[in-house]
Amino acid sequence: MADDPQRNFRSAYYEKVGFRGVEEKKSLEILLKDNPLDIEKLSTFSQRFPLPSMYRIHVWKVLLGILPPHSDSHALVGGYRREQYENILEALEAMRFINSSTPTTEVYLRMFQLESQVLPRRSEIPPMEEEDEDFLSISRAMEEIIVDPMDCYWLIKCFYNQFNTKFGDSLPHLPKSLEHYLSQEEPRLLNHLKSTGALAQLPYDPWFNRCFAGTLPESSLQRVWDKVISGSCKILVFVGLEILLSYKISLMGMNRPEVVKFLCNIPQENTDAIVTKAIDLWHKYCGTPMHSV
Amino acid sequence: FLEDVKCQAKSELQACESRYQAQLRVTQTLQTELLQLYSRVEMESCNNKLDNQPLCPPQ
Amino acid sequence: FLEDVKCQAKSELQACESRYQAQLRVTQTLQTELLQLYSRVEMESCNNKLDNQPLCPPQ
Repeated sequence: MADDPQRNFRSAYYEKVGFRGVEEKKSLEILLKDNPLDIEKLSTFSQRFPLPSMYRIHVWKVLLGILPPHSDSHALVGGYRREQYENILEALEAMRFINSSTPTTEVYLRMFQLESQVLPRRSEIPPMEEEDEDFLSISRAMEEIIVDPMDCYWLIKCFYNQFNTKFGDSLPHLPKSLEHYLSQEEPRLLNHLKSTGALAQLPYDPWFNRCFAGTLPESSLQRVWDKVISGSCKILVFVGLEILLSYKISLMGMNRPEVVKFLCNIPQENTDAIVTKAIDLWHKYCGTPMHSV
Repeated sequence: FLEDVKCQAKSELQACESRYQAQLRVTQTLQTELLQLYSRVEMESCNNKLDNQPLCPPQ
Repeated sequence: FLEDVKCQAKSELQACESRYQAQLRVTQTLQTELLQLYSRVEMESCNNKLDNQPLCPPQ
Protein backbone atom coordinates (compact mmCIF):
# COMPACT_ATOMS: atom_id res chain seq x y z
CA MET A 1 0.00 0.00 0.00
CA ALA A 2 2.88 2.31 0.83
CA ASP A 3 4.14 1.78 -2.72
CA ASP A 4 1.01 3.05 -4.33
CA PRO A 5 2.33 6.06 -6.27
CA GLN A 6 -1.11 7.59 -6.63
CA ARG A 7 -1.57 7.51 -2.87
CA ASN A 8 1.87 8.96 -2.19
CA PHE A 9 1.26 11.68 -4.68
CA ARG A 10 -2.03 12.46 -3.01
CA SER A 11 -0.44 12.64 0.45
CA ALA A 12 2.30 14.89 -0.83
CA TYR A 13 -0.33 17.07 -2.41
CA TYR A 14 -2.38 17.24 0.77
CA GLU A 15 0.79 18.04 2.68
CA LYS A 16 1.42 20.98 0.40
CA VAL A 17 -2.07 22.38 0.50
CA GLY A 18 -2.46 21.90 4.21
CA PHE A 19 -4.36 18.61 4.44
CA ARG A 20 -1.45 17.00 6.22
CA GLY A 21 -3.86 15.25 8.52
CA VAL A 22 -5.57 12.98 5.99
CA GLU A 23 -3.36 9.92 6.55
CA GLU A 24 -3.22 10.59 10.28
CA LYS A 25 -6.95 10.86 10.52
CA LYS A 26 -7.32 7.45 8.87
CA SER A 27 -4.92 5.78 11.28
CA LEU A 28 -6.68 7.37 14.23
CA GLU A 29 -10.01 6.06 12.92
CA ILE A 30 -8.52 2.57 12.85
CA LEU A 31 -7.34 2.97 16.46
CA LEU A 32 -10.75 4.18 17.55
CA LYS A 33 -12.38 1.06 16.10
CA ASP A 34 -10.43 -1.14 18.53
CA ASN A 35 -12.45 -2.64 21.37
CA PRO A 36 -11.08 -2.27 23.97
CA LEU A 37 -9.31 0.91 22.96
CA ASP A 38 -5.55 0.75 23.27
CA ILE A 39 -4.79 3.69 25.56
CA GLU A 40 -1.07 3.49 24.98
CA LYS A 41 -1.44 3.66 21.22
CA LEU A 42 -3.88 6.53 21.49
CA SER A 43 -1.41 8.41 23.71
CA THR A 44 1.41 7.80 21.28
CA PHE A 45 -0.71 8.97 18.39
CA SER A 46 -1.61 12.11 20.26
CA GLN A 47 2.02 12.76 21.16
CA ARG A 48 3.06 12.51 17.52
CA PHE A 49 0.21 14.10 15.61
CA PRO A 50 -2.36 16.81 16.16
CA LEU A 51 -5.77 15.31 16.92
CA PRO A 52 -8.37 15.94 14.22
CA SER A 53 -10.88 18.29 15.83
CA MET A 54 -13.83 15.93 15.21
CA TYR A 55 -12.21 13.26 17.41
CA ARG A 56 -10.46 15.48 19.93
CA ILE A 57 -13.06 15.48 22.72
CA HIS A 58 -13.61 11.75 22.45
CA VAL A 59 -9.88 10.99 22.62
CA TRP A 60 -9.40 13.39 25.54
CA LYS A 61 -12.24 11.69 27.43
CA VAL A 62 -10.68 8.28 26.90
CA LEU A 63 -7.17 9.43 27.81
CA LEU A 64 -8.45 11.16 30.95
CA GLY A 65 -10.43 8.09 32.01
CA ILE A 66 -13.83 9.76 31.73
CA LEU A 67 -14.76 6.99 29.30
CA PRO A 68 -13.37 3.47 29.81
CA PRO A 69 -11.43 1.55 27.15
CA HIS A 70 -14.35 -0.78 26.38
CA SER A 71 -16.61 0.96 23.90
CA ASP A 72 -19.59 -1.18 24.89
CA SER A 73 -19.40 0.31 28.41
CA HIS A 74 -19.52 3.89 27.16
CA ALA A 75 -23.30 4.23 27.37
CA LEU A 76 -23.45 2.88 30.95
CA VAL A 77 -20.49 4.89 32.21
CA GLY A 78 -21.60 8.00 30.33
CA GLY A 79 -24.93 7.71 32.18
CA TYR A 80 -23.14 7.50 35.55
CA ARG A 81 -21.11 10.59 34.68
CA ARG A 82 -24.21 12.54 33.76
CA GLU A 83 -26.02 11.61 36.99
CA GLN A 84 -22.99 12.51 39.07
CA TYR A 85 -22.80 15.90 37.36
CA GLU A 86 -26.52 16.59 37.75
CA ASN A 87 -26.67 15.55 41.41
CA ILE A 88 -23.83 17.81 42.45
CA LEU A 89 -25.27 20.72 40.52
CA GLU A 90 -28.68 20.21 42.10
CA ALA A 91 -27.27 20.09 45.62
CA LEU A 92 -25.35 23.35 45.13
CA GLU A 93 -28.53 24.98 43.89
CA ALA A 94 -30.48 23.66 46.88
CA MET A 95 -27.86 25.15 49.19
CA ARG A 96 -28.12 28.42 47.25
CA PHE A 97 -24.44 28.25 46.60
CA ILE A 98 -25.13 28.95 42.97
CA ASN A 99 -28.07 30.32 41.04
CA SER A 100 -28.93 31.04 37.44
CA SER A 101 -26.71 34.12 37.35
CA THR A 102 -23.56 32.44 38.69
CA PRO A 103 -20.86 32.38 35.97
CA THR A 104 -20.46 28.80 34.71
CA THR A 105 -16.76 28.70 35.50
CA GLU A 106 -17.55 29.51 39.13
CA VAL A 107 -20.22 26.79 39.09
CA TYR A 108 -17.54 24.32 37.93
CA LEU A 109 -15.21 25.48 40.69
CA ARG A 110 -17.84 24.99 43.42
CA MET A 111 -18.72 21.56 42.03
CA PHE A 112 -15.07 20.63 42.04
CA GLN A 113 -14.66 21.93 45.59
CA LEU A 114 -17.66 19.94 46.78
CA GLU A 115 -16.27 16.78 45.22
CA SER A 116 -12.85 17.43 46.75
CA GLN A 117 -14.43 18.21 50.13
CA VAL A 118 -13.03 21.74 50.27
CA LEU A 119 -16.21 23.69 49.60
CA PRO A 120 -16.09 26.76 51.87
CA ARG A 121 -19.00 27.61 54.16
CA ARG A 122 -21.58 29.57 52.27
CA SER A 123 -21.75 32.24 54.93
CA GLU A 124 -18.03 32.95 54.77
CA ILE A 125 -16.75 32.42 51.26
CA PRO A 126 -13.07 33.43 51.23
CA PRO A 127 -11.50 35.36 48.34
CA MET A 128 -10.19 33.17 45.52
CA GLU A 129 -6.77 31.66 46.04
CA GLU A 130 -4.09 31.12 43.41
CA GLU A 131 -5.15 27.50 42.93
CA ASP A 132 -8.74 28.59 42.38
CA GLU A 133 -7.56 31.10 39.79
CA ASP A 134 -5.63 28.34 37.99
CA PHE A 135 -8.77 26.21 37.97
CA LEU A 136 -10.89 29.12 36.73
CA SER A 137 -8.44 29.94 33.92
CA ILE A 138 -8.43 26.37 32.72
CA SER A 139 -12.23 26.35 32.96
CA ARG A 140 -12.57 29.50 30.88
CA ALA A 141 -10.39 28.02 28.15
CA MET A 142 -12.10 24.62 28.24
CA GLU A 143 -15.45 26.33 27.98
CA GLU A 144 -14.37 27.86 24.66
CA ILE A 145 -13.44 24.40 23.36
CA ILE A 146 -16.31 22.26 24.73
CA VAL A 147 -19.94 23.15 24.16
CA ASP A 148 -21.75 20.66 26.42
CA PRO A 149 -21.52 21.77 30.10
CA MET A 150 -21.47 18.20 31.42
CA ASP A 151 -18.58 17.22 29.16
CA CYS A 152 -16.91 20.51 29.96
CA TYR A 153 -17.04 19.95 33.74
CA TRP A 154 -15.70 16.41 33.51
CA LEU A 155 -12.88 17.43 31.19
CA ILE A 156 -11.87 20.37 33.39
CA LYS A 157 -11.95 18.26 36.54
CA CYS A 158 -10.04 15.31 35.13
CA PHE A 159 -7.55 17.46 33.22
CA TYR A 160 -6.83 19.55 36.32
CA ASN A 161 -6.55 16.49 38.58
CA GLN A 162 -4.45 14.45 36.20
CA PHE A 163 -2.14 17.36 35.46
CA ASN A 164 -1.48 18.08 39.12
CA THR A 165 -1.16 14.45 40.16
CA LYS A 166 1.10 13.49 37.29
CA PHE A 167 3.18 16.63 36.93
CA GLY A 168 2.81 18.48 40.23
CA ASP A 169 6.33 17.47 41.24
CA SER A 170 7.83 18.45 37.88
CA LEU A 171 6.28 21.91 37.71
CA PRO A 172 8.86 23.68 39.94
CA HIS A 173 11.65 22.44 37.63
CA LEU A 174 10.19 23.76 34.40
CA PRO A 175 11.67 27.30 34.65
CA LYS A 176 15.19 25.82 34.95
CA SER A 177 14.49 23.59 32.01
CA LEU A 178 13.35 26.58 29.98
CA GLU A 179 16.56 28.39 30.87
CA HIS A 180 18.58 25.37 29.74
CA TYR A 181 16.97 25.12 26.31
CA LEU A 182 17.11 28.87 25.84
CA SER A 183 20.87 28.74 26.45
CA GLN A 184 21.06 26.18 23.62
CA GLU A 185 18.90 28.08 21.20
CA GLU A 186 19.54 31.75 21.89
CA PRO A 187 22.20 32.47 24.54
CA ARG A 188 22.15 36.21 23.79
CA LEU A 189 18.47 36.47 24.65
CA LEU A 190 19.05 34.46 27.82
CA ASN A 191 21.81 36.84 28.86
CA HIS A 192 19.59 39.83 28.19
CA LEU A 193 16.76 38.35 30.26
CA LYS A 194 19.21 37.53 33.05
CA SER A 195 20.93 40.89 33.10
CA THR A 196 17.67 42.84 33.15
CA GLY A 197 16.30 40.58 35.89
CA ALA A 198 13.35 39.61 33.71
CA LEU A 199 14.15 35.89 33.72
CA ALA A 200 12.92 35.40 37.27
CA GLN A 201 9.70 37.25 36.47
CA LEU A 202 8.54 35.49 33.35
CA PRO A 203 4.82 34.54 33.58
CA TYR A 204 5.58 31.01 34.81
CA ASP A 205 2.26 30.61 36.56
CA PRO A 206 0.03 31.18 33.52
CA TRP A 207 2.47 29.26 31.33
CA PHE A 208 3.09 26.19 33.46
CA ASN A 209 0.42 25.95 36.19
CA ARG A 210 -2.37 26.92 33.80
CA CYS A 211 -0.91 25.22 30.73
CA PHE A 212 -1.13 28.51 28.78
CA ALA A 213 -4.86 28.95 29.43
CA GLY A 214 -5.46 32.67 29.16
CA THR A 215 -2.20 33.15 27.24
CA LEU A 216 -2.89 31.35 23.97
CA PRO A 217 -6.20 31.49 22.07
CA GLU A 218 -8.12 28.21 22.27
CA SER A 219 -7.44 27.16 18.67
CA SER A 220 -3.72 27.00 19.41
CA LEU A 221 -4.12 25.96 23.01
CA GLN A 222 -5.93 22.72 22.25
CA ARG A 223 -2.95 21.47 20.22
CA VAL A 224 -0.74 22.01 23.27
CA TRP A 225 -3.26 20.30 25.55
CA ASP A 226 -3.29 17.26 23.18
CA LYS A 227 0.32 16.73 24.27
CA VAL A 228 -0.27 17.42 27.94
CA ILE A 229 -3.30 15.13 28.16
CA SER A 230 -1.43 12.33 26.39
CA GLY A 231 1.39 12.52 28.89
CA SER A 232 3.91 15.33 28.39
CA CYS A 233 4.39 18.44 30.49
CA LYS A 234 7.75 19.13 28.80
CA ILE A 235 5.85 20.54 25.85
CA LEU A 236 4.98 23.54 28.05
CA VAL A 237 8.67 24.43 28.28
CA PHE A 238 9.00 24.45 24.50
CA VAL A 239 5.91 26.57 23.99
CA GLY A 240 7.37 29.10 26.44
CA LEU A 241 10.71 28.84 24.68
CA GLU A 242 9.17 29.38 21.27
CA ILE A 243 7.27 32.44 22.50
CA LEU A 244 10.61 33.91 23.64
CA LEU A 245 12.32 32.97 20.36
CA SER A 246 9.51 34.35 18.20
CA TYR A 247 9.70 37.74 19.86
CA LYS A 248 13.41 37.82 20.55
CA ILE A 249 14.06 40.98 18.54
CA SER A 250 11.42 42.94 20.42
CA LEU A 251 12.42 41.40 23.76
CA MET A 252 16.10 42.30 23.26
CA GLY A 253 15.11 45.95 23.20
CA MET A 254 12.96 45.88 26.34
CA ASN A 255 13.72 46.39 30.01
CA ARG A 256 12.31 44.19 32.74
CA PRO A 257 8.86 45.70 33.24
CA GLU A 258 8.35 45.92 29.49
CA VAL A 259 9.31 42.25 29.01
CA VAL A 260 6.95 41.13 31.76
CA LYS A 261 4.12 43.27 30.46
CA PHE A 262 4.62 42.07 26.88
CA LEU A 263 4.77 38.38 27.80
CA CYS A 264 1.68 38.57 30.01
CA ASN A 265 -0.27 39.72 27.00
CA ILE A 266 1.30 38.34 23.85
CA PRO A 267 -0.12 39.16 20.42
CA GLN A 268 -2.78 36.61 19.43
CA GLU A 269 -1.98 36.49 15.71
CA ASN A 270 1.06 34.23 15.48
CA THR A 271 0.16 31.65 18.06
CA ASP A 272 -0.56 28.78 15.63
CA ALA A 273 2.89 29.10 14.12
CA ILE A 274 4.43 29.36 17.59
CA VAL A 275 2.76 26.11 18.68
CA THR A 276 3.80 24.32 15.48
CA LYS A 277 7.42 25.40 15.96
CA ALA A 278 7.29 24.52 19.65
CA ILE A 279 6.13 20.98 18.84
CA ASP A 280 8.93 20.60 16.27
CA LEU A 281 11.47 21.81 18.80
CA TRP A 282 10.07 19.45 21.43
CA HIS A 283 10.37 16.51 19.03
CA LYS A 284 13.91 17.63 18.19
CA TYR A 285 15.09 17.66 21.81
CA CYS A 286 12.93 14.95 23.34
CA GLY A 287 12.49 12.63 20.36
CA THR A 288 9.32 11.44 18.69
CA PRO A 289 7.53 8.56 20.38
CA MET A 290 7.87 5.64 17.99
CA HIS A 291 5.28 3.07 19.00
CA SER A 292 3.67 1.40 16.06
CA VAL A 293 0.56 3.37 15.36
CA PHE B 1 -10.28 -12.90 27.18
CA LEU B 2 -11.10 -13.49 30.83
CA GLU B 3 -8.78 -10.62 31.79
CA ASP B 4 -10.62 -8.48 29.31
CA VAL B 5 -13.98 -9.17 30.92
CA LYS B 6 -12.54 -8.48 34.38
CA CYS B 7 -11.02 -5.26 33.18
CA GLN B 8 -14.28 -4.06 31.67
CA ALA B 9 -16.20 -4.92 34.83
CA LYS B 10 -13.64 -3.08 36.93
CA SER B 11 -13.91 0.15 34.98
CA GLU B 12 -17.71 0.04 35.14
CA LEU B 13 -17.57 -0.53 38.88
CA GLN B 14 -15.11 2.35 39.32
CA ALA B 15 -17.42 4.75 37.52
CA CYS B 16 -20.35 3.57 39.63
CA GLU B 17 -18.25 3.94 42.77
CA SER B 18 -17.24 7.48 41.80
CA ARG B 19 -20.91 8.44 41.40
CA TYR B 20 -21.65 6.95 44.84
CA GLN B 21 -18.71 8.74 46.50
CA ALA B 22 -19.82 12.04 45.01
CA GLN B 23 -23.30 11.46 46.41
CA LEU B 24 -21.83 10.73 49.81
CA ARG B 25 -20.04 14.08 49.75
CA VAL B 26 -23.24 15.80 48.66
CA THR B 27 -24.98 14.30 51.71
CA GLN B 28 -22.22 15.45 54.07
CA THR B 29 -22.22 18.96 52.65
CA LEU B 30 -26.01 19.22 52.87
CA GLN B 31 -25.96 18.02 56.48
CA THR B 32 -23.37 20.63 57.48
CA GLU B 33 -25.35 23.35 55.77
CA LEU B 34 -28.58 22.27 57.47
CA LEU B 35 -26.89 22.19 60.84
CA GLN B 36 -25.61 25.72 60.45
CA LEU B 37 -28.94 26.95 59.26
CA TYR B 38 -30.74 25.37 62.22
CA SER B 39 -28.39 26.93 64.73
CA ARG B 40 -28.83 30.27 63.01
CA VAL B 41 -32.59 29.97 63.15
CA GLU B 42 -32.50 29.07 66.84
CA MET B 43 -30.16 31.88 67.72
CA GLU B 44 -32.31 34.38 65.88
CA SER B 45 -35.54 33.25 67.44
CA CYS B 46 -33.82 33.44 70.84
CA ASN B 47 -32.56 36.95 70.15
CA ASN B 48 -35.97 38.01 68.98
CA LYS B 49 -37.50 36.85 72.24
CA LEU B 50 -34.96 38.85 74.23
CA ASP B 51 -35.44 41.90 72.05
CA ASN B 52 -39.16 41.73 72.25
CA GLN B 53 -39.43 41.04 75.97
CA PRO B 54 -39.52 44.61 77.29
CA LEU B 55 -41.74 45.76 74.46
CA CYS B 56 -44.21 42.91 74.36
CA PRO B 57 -44.63 41.24 77.73
CA PRO B 58 -46.44 37.91 77.56
CA GLN B 59 -50.20 38.38 77.60
CA PHE C 1 -15.85 -19.97 34.75
CA LEU C 2 -16.38 -16.96 32.52
CA GLU C 3 -20.05 -16.97 33.45
CA ASP C 4 -18.94 -16.98 37.05
CA VAL C 5 -16.83 -13.85 36.63
CA LYS C 6 -19.61 -12.07 34.76
CA CYS C 7 -22.09 -13.01 37.44
CA GLN C 8 -19.87 -11.70 40.21
CA ALA C 9 -19.25 -8.43 38.35
CA LYS C 10 -22.98 -7.99 37.90
CA SER C 11 -23.74 -8.47 41.57
CA GLU C 12 -20.99 -6.03 42.57
CA LEU C 13 -22.40 -3.45 40.22
CA GLN C 14 -25.89 -4.03 41.64
CA ALA C 15 -24.62 -3.57 45.18
CA CYS C 16 -22.99 -0.30 44.19
CA GLU C 17 -26.18 0.79 42.46
CA SER C 18 -28.31 0.14 45.53
CA ARG C 19 -25.89 2.00 47.82
CA TYR C 20 -26.09 4.92 45.42
CA GLN C 21 -29.89 4.83 45.32
CA ALA C 22 -30.06 4.88 49.10
CA GLN C 23 -27.71 7.86 49.23
CA LEU C 24 -29.75 9.60 46.56
CA ARG C 25 -32.90 9.28 48.68
CA VAL C 26 -31.06 10.75 51.67
CA THR C 27 -29.93 13.65 49.53
CA GLN C 28 -33.41 14.34 48.27
CA THR C 29 -34.83 14.37 51.78
CA LEU C 30 -32.13 16.77 52.95
CA GLN C 31 -32.71 19.06 50.01
CA THR C 32 -36.42 19.25 50.73
CA GLU C 33 -35.71 20.03 54.36
CA LEU C 34 -33.26 22.72 53.33
CA LEU C 35 -35.86 24.29 51.09
CA GLN C 36 -38.41 24.44 53.91
CA LEU C 37 -35.91 25.83 56.36
CA TYR C 38 -34.86 28.56 53.95
CA SER C 39 -38.42 29.65 53.38
CA ARG C 40 -39.04 29.68 57.15
CA VAL C 41 -35.95 31.81 57.74
CA GLU C 42 -36.99 34.21 55.05
CA MET C 43 -40.53 34.50 56.33
CA GLU C 44 -39.30 35.17 59.84
CA SER C 45 -36.79 37.78 58.82
CA CYS C 46 -39.53 39.41 56.77
CA ASN C 47 -41.94 39.34 59.72
CA ASN C 48 -39.30 40.72 62.01
CA LYS C 49 -38.79 43.69 59.76
CA LEU C 50 -42.50 44.34 59.70
CA ASP C 51 -42.85 43.81 63.46
CA ASN C 52 -39.96 46.06 64.27
CA GLN C 53 -40.88 48.86 61.94
CA PRO C 54 -43.40 50.69 64.14
CA LEU C 55 -41.48 49.95 67.32
CA CYS C 56 -38.02 50.97 66.28
CA PRO C 57 -38.10 53.90 63.89
CA PRO C 58 -34.76 54.63 62.23
CA GLN C 59 -32.55 56.85 64.34
